[in-house]
Amino acid sequence: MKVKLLSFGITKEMVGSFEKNLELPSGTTVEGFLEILKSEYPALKKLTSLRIAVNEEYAEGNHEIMERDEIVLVPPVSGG
Amino acid sequence: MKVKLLSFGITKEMVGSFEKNLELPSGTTVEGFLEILKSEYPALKKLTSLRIAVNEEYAEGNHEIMERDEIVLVPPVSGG
Amino acid sequence: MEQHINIKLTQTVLSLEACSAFVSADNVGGIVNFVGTVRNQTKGKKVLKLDFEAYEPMAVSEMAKIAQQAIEKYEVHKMAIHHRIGMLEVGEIPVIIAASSAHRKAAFEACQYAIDTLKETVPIWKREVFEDGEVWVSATP
Amino acid sequence: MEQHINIKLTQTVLSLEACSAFVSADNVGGIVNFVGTVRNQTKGKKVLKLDFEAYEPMAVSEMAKIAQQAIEKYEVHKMAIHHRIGMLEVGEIPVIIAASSAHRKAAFEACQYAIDTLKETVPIWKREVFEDGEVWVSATP
Repeated sequence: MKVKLLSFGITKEMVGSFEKNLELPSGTTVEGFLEILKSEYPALKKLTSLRIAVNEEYAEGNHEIMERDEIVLVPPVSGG
Repeated sequence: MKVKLLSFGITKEMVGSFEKNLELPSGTTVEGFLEILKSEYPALKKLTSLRIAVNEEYAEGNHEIMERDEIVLVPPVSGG
Repeated sequence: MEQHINIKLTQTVLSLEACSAFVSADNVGGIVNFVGTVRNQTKGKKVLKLDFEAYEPMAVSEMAKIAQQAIEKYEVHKMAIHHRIGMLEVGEIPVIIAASSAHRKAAFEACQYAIDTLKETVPIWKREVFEDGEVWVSATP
Repeated sequence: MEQHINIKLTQTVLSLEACSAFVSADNVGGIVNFVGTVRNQTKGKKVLKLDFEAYEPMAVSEMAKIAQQAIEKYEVHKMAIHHRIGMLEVGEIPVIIAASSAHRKAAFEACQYAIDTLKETVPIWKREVFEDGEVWVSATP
């Protein structure tokens, strides 16, 4: 299935671009996706924390990713 | 000795005027002054609290009042 | 010498921008402002206006003491305390307190300390004006 | 229906008067404003600028959640949360939070809750620009 990945802050540098279109096995969970991503971009392992948002909401590890989801990498936030 | 008494807030109504010139026995303390005042103006006894300021500073009961002091009646404050 | 406190007692409208600008500085990361406003009711009773009077020289010196104490007590850079007197309508602003600090917690604490202490020690009195009369606030039990 | 929350994410200068005016109302007695400012140093190192970026739609919805939660958690009447993005100089204002309530304690608590939570959950990131380079804040240990 096709998904869109957006990377903000330091993760944009770690994965190489702001926006990527990815092909994932159907049934991939957020946790599974993070494993795939960290093996492809080991720099991500250096982060203090890394959360995933799916369609503008934070998603738990067992959340199942669906076709055409917008997945966002959320490294440690620092607003304010 | 002569002193000036200023009365703010509700105490102005209780003692009848904003400013009074009083004659006090020398050596009168703040505590003694309050007794004299409360016997002359019993309405003052109804206050939740009554502090005395002498020359723009709060004064303790044992503080001795001096000739030409400016004495101020401070009923419960309610700024802000 | 740079002034770290700014105290004002006035008959005219207070300015939030002025208070916040006074405490702002390149070495601060946060500013906390408390703005008191005249509420339209007290204990369920409709308030029309509040009339504030002050023992002015002492009110100014007590506000300055509070600002100085807040700076010493917390890690605060600057404090402003402005108070208005006279007759105020519902929604108008009797008091503004501003505190700035490198880290925000100190500014929150200093601002709360200042308004709490102001209400206990500064010789300012307010009369609530109701439809059917007037009352000096907190004067009698 | 009257709006009780006001959220803004913008490239342009924030207005303290606008935030404070939004939360003002006849039934409130106090307004607490938190104003974040860009500090000239971090851990002793001179900061030139801060560059903020946001995942905009989610940042707005997370700020709205915080404002709504603060209203439910404390006895607060209205909340405004405004955040700026883009390149900010020392002394400029990245964030303003305003809370109003009948009694001041709730407004202080809600304002602190909102800025603490914003710094944990809202997808906004800042880069510190130093004389000798740039760093994404808190990204790596």
